[in-house]
Amino acid sequence: MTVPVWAWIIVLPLITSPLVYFIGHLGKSRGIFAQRTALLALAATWVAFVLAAQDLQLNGISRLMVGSISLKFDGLSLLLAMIAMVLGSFVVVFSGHYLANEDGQEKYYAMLVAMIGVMIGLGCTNDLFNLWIWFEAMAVTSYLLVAFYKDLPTSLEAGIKYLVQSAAGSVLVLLAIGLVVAETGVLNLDEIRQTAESSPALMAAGILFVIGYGVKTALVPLHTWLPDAHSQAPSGISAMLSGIVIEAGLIALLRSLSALSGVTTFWGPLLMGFGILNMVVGNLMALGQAQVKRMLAYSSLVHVGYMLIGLGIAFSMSDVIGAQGGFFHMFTHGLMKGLAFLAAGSMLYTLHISMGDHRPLLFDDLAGAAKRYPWAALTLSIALFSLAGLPPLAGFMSKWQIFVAGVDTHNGWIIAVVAFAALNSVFSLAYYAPLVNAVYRCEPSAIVLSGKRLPAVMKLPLMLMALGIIAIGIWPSLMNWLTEPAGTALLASLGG
Amino acid sequence: MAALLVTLTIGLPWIGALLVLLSGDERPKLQHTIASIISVAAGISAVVLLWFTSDQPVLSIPMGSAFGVFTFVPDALGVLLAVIANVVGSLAVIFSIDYMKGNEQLGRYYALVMFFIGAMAGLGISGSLLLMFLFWEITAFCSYALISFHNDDPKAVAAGIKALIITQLGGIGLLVGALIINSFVGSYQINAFLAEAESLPFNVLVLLAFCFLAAAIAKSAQVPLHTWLPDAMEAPTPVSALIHAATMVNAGVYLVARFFPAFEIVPGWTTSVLVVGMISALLGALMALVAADLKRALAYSTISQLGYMFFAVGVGAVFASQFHLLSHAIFKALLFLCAGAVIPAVGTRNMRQMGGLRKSMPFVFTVFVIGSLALVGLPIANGFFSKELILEEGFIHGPMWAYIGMLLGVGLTALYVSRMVFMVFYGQSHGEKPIHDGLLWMRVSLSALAIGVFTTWLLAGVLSDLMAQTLPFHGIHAIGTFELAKEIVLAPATWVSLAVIALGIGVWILREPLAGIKNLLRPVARIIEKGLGFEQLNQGIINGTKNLSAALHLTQTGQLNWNILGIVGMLSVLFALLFIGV
Amino acid sequence: MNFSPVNICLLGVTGLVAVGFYGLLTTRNLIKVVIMLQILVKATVLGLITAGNKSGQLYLTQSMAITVIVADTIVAVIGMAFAIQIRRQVGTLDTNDLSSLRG
Amino acid sequence: MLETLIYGLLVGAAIFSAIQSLRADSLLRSAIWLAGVSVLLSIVIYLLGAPQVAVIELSVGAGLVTVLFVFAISVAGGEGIGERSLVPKPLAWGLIVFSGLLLIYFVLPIRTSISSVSDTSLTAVFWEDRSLDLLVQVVLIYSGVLGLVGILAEAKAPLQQSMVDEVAAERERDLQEMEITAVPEVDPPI
Repeated sequence: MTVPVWAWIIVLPLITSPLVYFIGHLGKSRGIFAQRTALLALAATWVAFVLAAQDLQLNGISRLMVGSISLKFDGLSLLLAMIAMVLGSFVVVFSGHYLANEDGQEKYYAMLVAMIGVMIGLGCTNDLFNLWIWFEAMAVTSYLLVAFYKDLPTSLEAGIKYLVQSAAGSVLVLLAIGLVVAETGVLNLDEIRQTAESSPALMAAGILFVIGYGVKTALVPLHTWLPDAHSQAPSGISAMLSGIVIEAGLIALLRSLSALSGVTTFWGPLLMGFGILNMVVGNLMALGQAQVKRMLAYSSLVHVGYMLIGLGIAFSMSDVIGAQGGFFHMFTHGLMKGLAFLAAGSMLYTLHISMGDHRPLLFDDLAGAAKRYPWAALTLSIALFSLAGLPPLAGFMSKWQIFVAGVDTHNGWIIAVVAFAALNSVFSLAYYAPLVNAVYRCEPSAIVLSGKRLPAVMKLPLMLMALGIIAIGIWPSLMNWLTEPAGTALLASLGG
Repeated sequence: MAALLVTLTIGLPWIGALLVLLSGDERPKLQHTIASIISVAAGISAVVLLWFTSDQPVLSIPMGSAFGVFTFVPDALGVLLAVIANVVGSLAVIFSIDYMKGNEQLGRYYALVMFFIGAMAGLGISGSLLLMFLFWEITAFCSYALISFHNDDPKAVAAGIKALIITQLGGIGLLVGALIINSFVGSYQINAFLAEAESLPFNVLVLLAFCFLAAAIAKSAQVPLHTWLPDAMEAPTPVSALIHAATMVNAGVYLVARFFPAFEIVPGWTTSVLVVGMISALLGALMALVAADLKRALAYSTISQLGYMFFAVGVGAVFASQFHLLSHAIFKALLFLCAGAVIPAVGTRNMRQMGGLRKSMPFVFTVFVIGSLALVGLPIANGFFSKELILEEGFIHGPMWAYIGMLLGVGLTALYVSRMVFMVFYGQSHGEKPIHDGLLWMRVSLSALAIGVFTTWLLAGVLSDLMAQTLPFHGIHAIGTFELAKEIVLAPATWVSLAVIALGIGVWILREPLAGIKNLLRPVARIIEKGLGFEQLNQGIINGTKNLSAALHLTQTGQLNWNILGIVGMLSVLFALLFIGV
Repeated sequence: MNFSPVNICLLGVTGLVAVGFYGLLTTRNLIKVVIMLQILVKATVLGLITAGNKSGQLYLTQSMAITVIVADTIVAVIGMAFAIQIRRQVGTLDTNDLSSLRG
Repeated sequence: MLETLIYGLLVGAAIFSAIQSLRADSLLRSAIWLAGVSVLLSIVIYLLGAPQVAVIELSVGAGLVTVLFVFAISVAGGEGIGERSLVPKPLAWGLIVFSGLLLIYFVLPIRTSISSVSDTSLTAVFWEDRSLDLLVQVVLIYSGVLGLVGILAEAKAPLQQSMVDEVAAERERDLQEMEITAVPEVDPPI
C-alpha cells in the first residue's frame, strides 16, 4: 500500500506529539525544548502540507482506504489543514514567552501539536463514525489546553463546563449515527447519500447532528461554554479555539449533514436560521462586555453566523459562490480572530501575566496602550476593524463574497438576510470601535505605564498575520486556490 | 498618461500617509513638511487630470470571481470630486501646519487625513461599484478616526462612533444596491448599469433607487439621518473643513447625481430626493439659526446647503447640483478654516463668548465675510451663481411649493449668516482677547480659498463642457460661462431671491423692533435647539439596544444546568419544527 | 406498533437518554453530572447495538460500541479529574458555586 | 411474547436503575446504581447478539468505571447532593418528555430494510476494517492520559493570596513612581 503524501500531514503531528512531550521532559528548561521540538514538528508538517496542496491541484482529490474506512483529501480537508497549520504555527511561536513562567509546558505543546494533527484528520475522513472519533479526540486534546491554568478556579470552571457540554453534544451525535446505521446500514458518507431516503428517523438524525456538533460549533443557544472557555484559556489557545476548533466542528457538521442532503430541503434554511440567531445574540452579548477576551469570544458567535449564512445558501441553492464565501470567511476569520486574540494576549502578557497575575484584561486596562506598544495596538486595531468588516481588510472581502452569493439567488428572503447580516456588521462597530479608541488615547492608563516590554518574538506573529489580513483585503483572489476547491468539495458532497 | 495621473491622484496621498507614519512622532517638522508637499503634489496631479477626462476606463484591474473588475473612469463628475478632495485637502493640510503644532500623535493625524484624501479621490474616479463602495467605507472610517482623534475626550469618541455607525447604516443601502446590480447586470460597472437600467425588472429598479437614496442621505447628513454631522464637530477644525464640509458629505449628492439617469424613471424617486433636499435645507437653516456653537452652526448650514444640492438633483438639474457642490466646497471650507483660526485664538467655540473680533482679527474677519457672501448668495461670489442656478431650475422644472420652500431657505440663510457674522465679529467683546490673527500657514490657505470664492464660478463653462462630453447618460448640455452668467442675472428668479436675501438681512438688522415676534418664537427655538427630536430618537434607539443587551446578558447564568437547558431546549424546538413540517 | 425486541430497546434508549439529560438539568453535584454522562453513554451503546441488530450490521456496530465505551471512559476519567481538582482548588462541587463566569 | 417480556423487564429495570442513580442521595449509592444499569444493559446487549460488547460493557462499564467513581468520590466528597435544582423541575420535565416523545414518534416504528448479514467476524471488523478507529482511539487515550496527568499534577507553588498581594503592592509602588515622572500633557486645541 502506498501512503499518499497528504497522509503525512495527519501522521507527522500525531507521532511527534509524544516526542515533544518526552523531549520537553529532558533538561531543566522544559518549556524551551518542548517549544522548539513542536516548531520542528510543524515545520516538517508544513513540507508535507505544501506537497499535498500541490498534489491536490495537479491530480485532484485523492482517496485512501484504511480497512473499510475511506479517507479523502479534498478541498475541505485542505482548508481545514491550512487554517490549523497557520494558526498552530503562530500560536506555538507566540506561546514561548507567554507561558514562560508556567508549569507543564511540555504537555501544552504536545497537546497543541496533537490537536493540529487530529483536526487535519477530522477534515480528511469520509466515514461517519470515524468522523465522530476524530471529533472526540479533538475534544479530549482541548480539555487540558482550555484548563491549562489548572490552579485557577475560573479556568477549572470553564474547563468543566466545556467538558460536560461537549460530552452531551457528542452523545447526541452518537444517537444520530445509530439512527443512520439503523436506516441505511452503511457508514461511508457517499454511500449514505446514495442509499438514504427521506424518512422521519433520518430527519431526526440530521437534527441530532446539528445539535450535537452544534455545541462545538457554538450555535446559539448551545454556545454557553464558549465565552468562558475562550476567555479563560491561555491566549494562544483562545486563538486556536476561536479560529479553528469551532470551525472544525462546523466542518464535521457539514460533512454529516451533506450525507443526509437528499433527505430534506430543511438543512439550508436551518443553517441560515442559526446564522441569524448567532449574529443577533453574539452582537448583543458582545456589547457591554468589560473584558477584552470575552468580547472577542462573543464576536466569534457572530462570525460563525456569517459562515452559516454562506453555507446555508450553498445548501439550499447548491450555490458554489456561497460555499466559497463561507469557507473564505472561515479562513479570514481564523486570521482575524487569531490575530485579535494574540494581540490582546500580548497585552495581557505585558500587563498582567508577566507579573504573575492572572486577572482578566479589561477594556480600561488598554487605555493609551498605543503609546507603549504601538505594534500590538496597531495590529489589534487592524484585527478589530477587519472583524467589523471595514475595507480594505480581509474580513470585508469574505463577507462580501457571502453577500454576493446571497443576492445572486434573486430570492427576496435571502436578500433580506444579506441586508440583515450587513446591519449586524455595522452594529458590531459599537463594541469594536470603543476599544480602538481606548487604545489610542494620549493618556496611558496606570497599568500600561507599569507594563513590561513586549518581546520581539511575540510581535512577529502579530505583524505577519496583520500583513496577511491587509494583503487578502487588497487582493482577495489570493486565497482562491484554497476556497475554490473547498466550495467545490462541499457541493460535490451535496451531490451537485 | 491618464492611468498614471489616476494612480498619482489616489496613490500619492496614500504614500504620503505611509511616509508620515514611518517618519515617527519624534520629528513633527518632517511630518508637516512631508504631508504638505505630497498633498500639494497630489492636488496638482488631480487638476492636471481635468485635461484627461474620459468616459472610458483608463485603468482596469481584474480581481477575480466575486469581485469583478476594478476600473477607474475619470469622467467629469468624478474628476470634479477628486479635484475638490485633493485641492481643498492640500489647503487643509497646509492649514494644519499651524493648527496642529504641538499636538501629540501627529503621525496618526496626517496619515488619516492623507488616507482620506486619496480615498475621496478614488470614490469619485472609480468606475466599479464595489471599488466605489470600498472607497466609500474608507472615507467613513477616516472620518470616524479623525472625529475621535482626541480619544481622551469621551464626547469625541461617542461622536466618532455615532458618525461611523450612521454612515455605515446608510452604506448598507449602497452595499445591497451594488450586489443587486452585480447580480442582475452581471458586472459592477456603473456605466454598464446605466446603459441597461431600463431593461431591469421594475421592482428591482425601485428597490435600487431607494437603497441608493438611503445611502446618500446618511452620507450627506440629510434629514432624518443628519444627527451625526453636528456631533462630528469634535474633530480638529481642518478635518471639519475638509471632510465634513468640502468633501465626504458631498459623496451622497455625487451618488444621486451619478445614478440620476437610471432612477429618474422610477416614480416618486425624484420627488423623494427633492423633498429630502427641501426639508434638510429648511431644518438645517433653522437649526443654524439657534445654534450657539460656531462649528455646530456651520455644520447645520452644511446640512442646509447639501439640501440645495439634493433639491437640484430632484428637479433634474444635475449640472447645477455639481456646480453648487464646487462652490460650496470652497466657501464652506473657507468658513470652517476661519473658525479654525478664531477658536484656538479665543479659546472657545461658543459664539456668545465671542464678539468684537473685527478689530483684533481683521484678516480673518475679511475672509470670513467673503465666505459669508458666497454662502448667502450675493454676487459676484461663486455661491451666487450656483445657488441662483439651482433656484432658477427649481422654478422652471420643480413644483411651485418646493420652490417657495427653497426661497424661504434662502431668506433663513441670510438671517443666520448675519447673526453669525455679528455675534463673532461685531458687538461687545465677551471673552479674552485673541492671541493671534491667523498664523502664516493659516493665512496662506485662507487666502487661496478666498480667491477661489471669487473665481471658481468662472469654471462653470469648462465644467459643463466636460460633463457634456464624458457623461453619455446624463444629457447635460455645454454652456459657456458668460452665457450662463447672463442667463442667471437676467432670470426673474434671481431678483426674487435677492429680494428675499435682503429681507433676511433686514430682519436681522431690525431684530430689536421685532423682539416681540422673537419672544413668541422662543419655545419653538428651544425645540429646534434640541435637534427637533431627532436626537431623542437616536438616544432612544441606543438605550433600547443597551437594555436589550443587558437583558440578554442575564441568560448567560454561568450555571452548568442552565447551559444544558440551552441544548435540550433547542433540541425540543427543532424537533417541534420538524414535527410541524413533516 | 409491535413490541419487538428492537422497538423495546429503542424505547429503552430514549428512556435512558431522557433520564440522563434530566439528571444533567437538575443535579448540582459535579461527580453526579459525570455519572449522568455515563448513563447517556450507556444509552448510546445500547442504541448502536440495536441499530446493528436491526440493520444486520452487528459486527460493525459492535466494533463501534467498543470504541465508544473506551473513548467515553476516557472522557469520564477527565471529568472526574476536573471534579477532584475543582474540589482541591475551589473547595466545592456544587455547580451553583461554579458560576463566577457569567454575563 | 416471552421475548417481549424479557426485553421489557430488562430495559425497564435498567431505566429504573438509572432513575435510582439520579435520585440517590449519596454519591456512592448513585455510582452503584450506575453499575446496575451497566449490568442490565450488558444482558440486553448479549441477548441482541453482541456478546463481546456485553463483556466489555460489563468489565469496563460496571467494573472499571465504578472503581474510578468510588475513588473519585472518596477524594472529592459530595457537595451539592440533594440541593434544590437550579432549573425549575417542571421545566426540565416538560422539555425532556416533549423531546423524548417526539424522538420516539420520529423513530418508531422503525422501517425494516433489507439487511444483508455480513459473513466476516468481529475480529476482522474491529482489527482490520475499522483499524483506523482503533488508531485514533490510541491518540485519544494518549491525550486523555496526558490530560489527566496535566489536570491533576501537583502545582510547584500553589497560588497563594500573599503572592498576589505582593504583586499588587509592587505594581502600586511602580505606579507612584511613574506618576511622579510623568510629563504633563499639552491640552489639545478644540
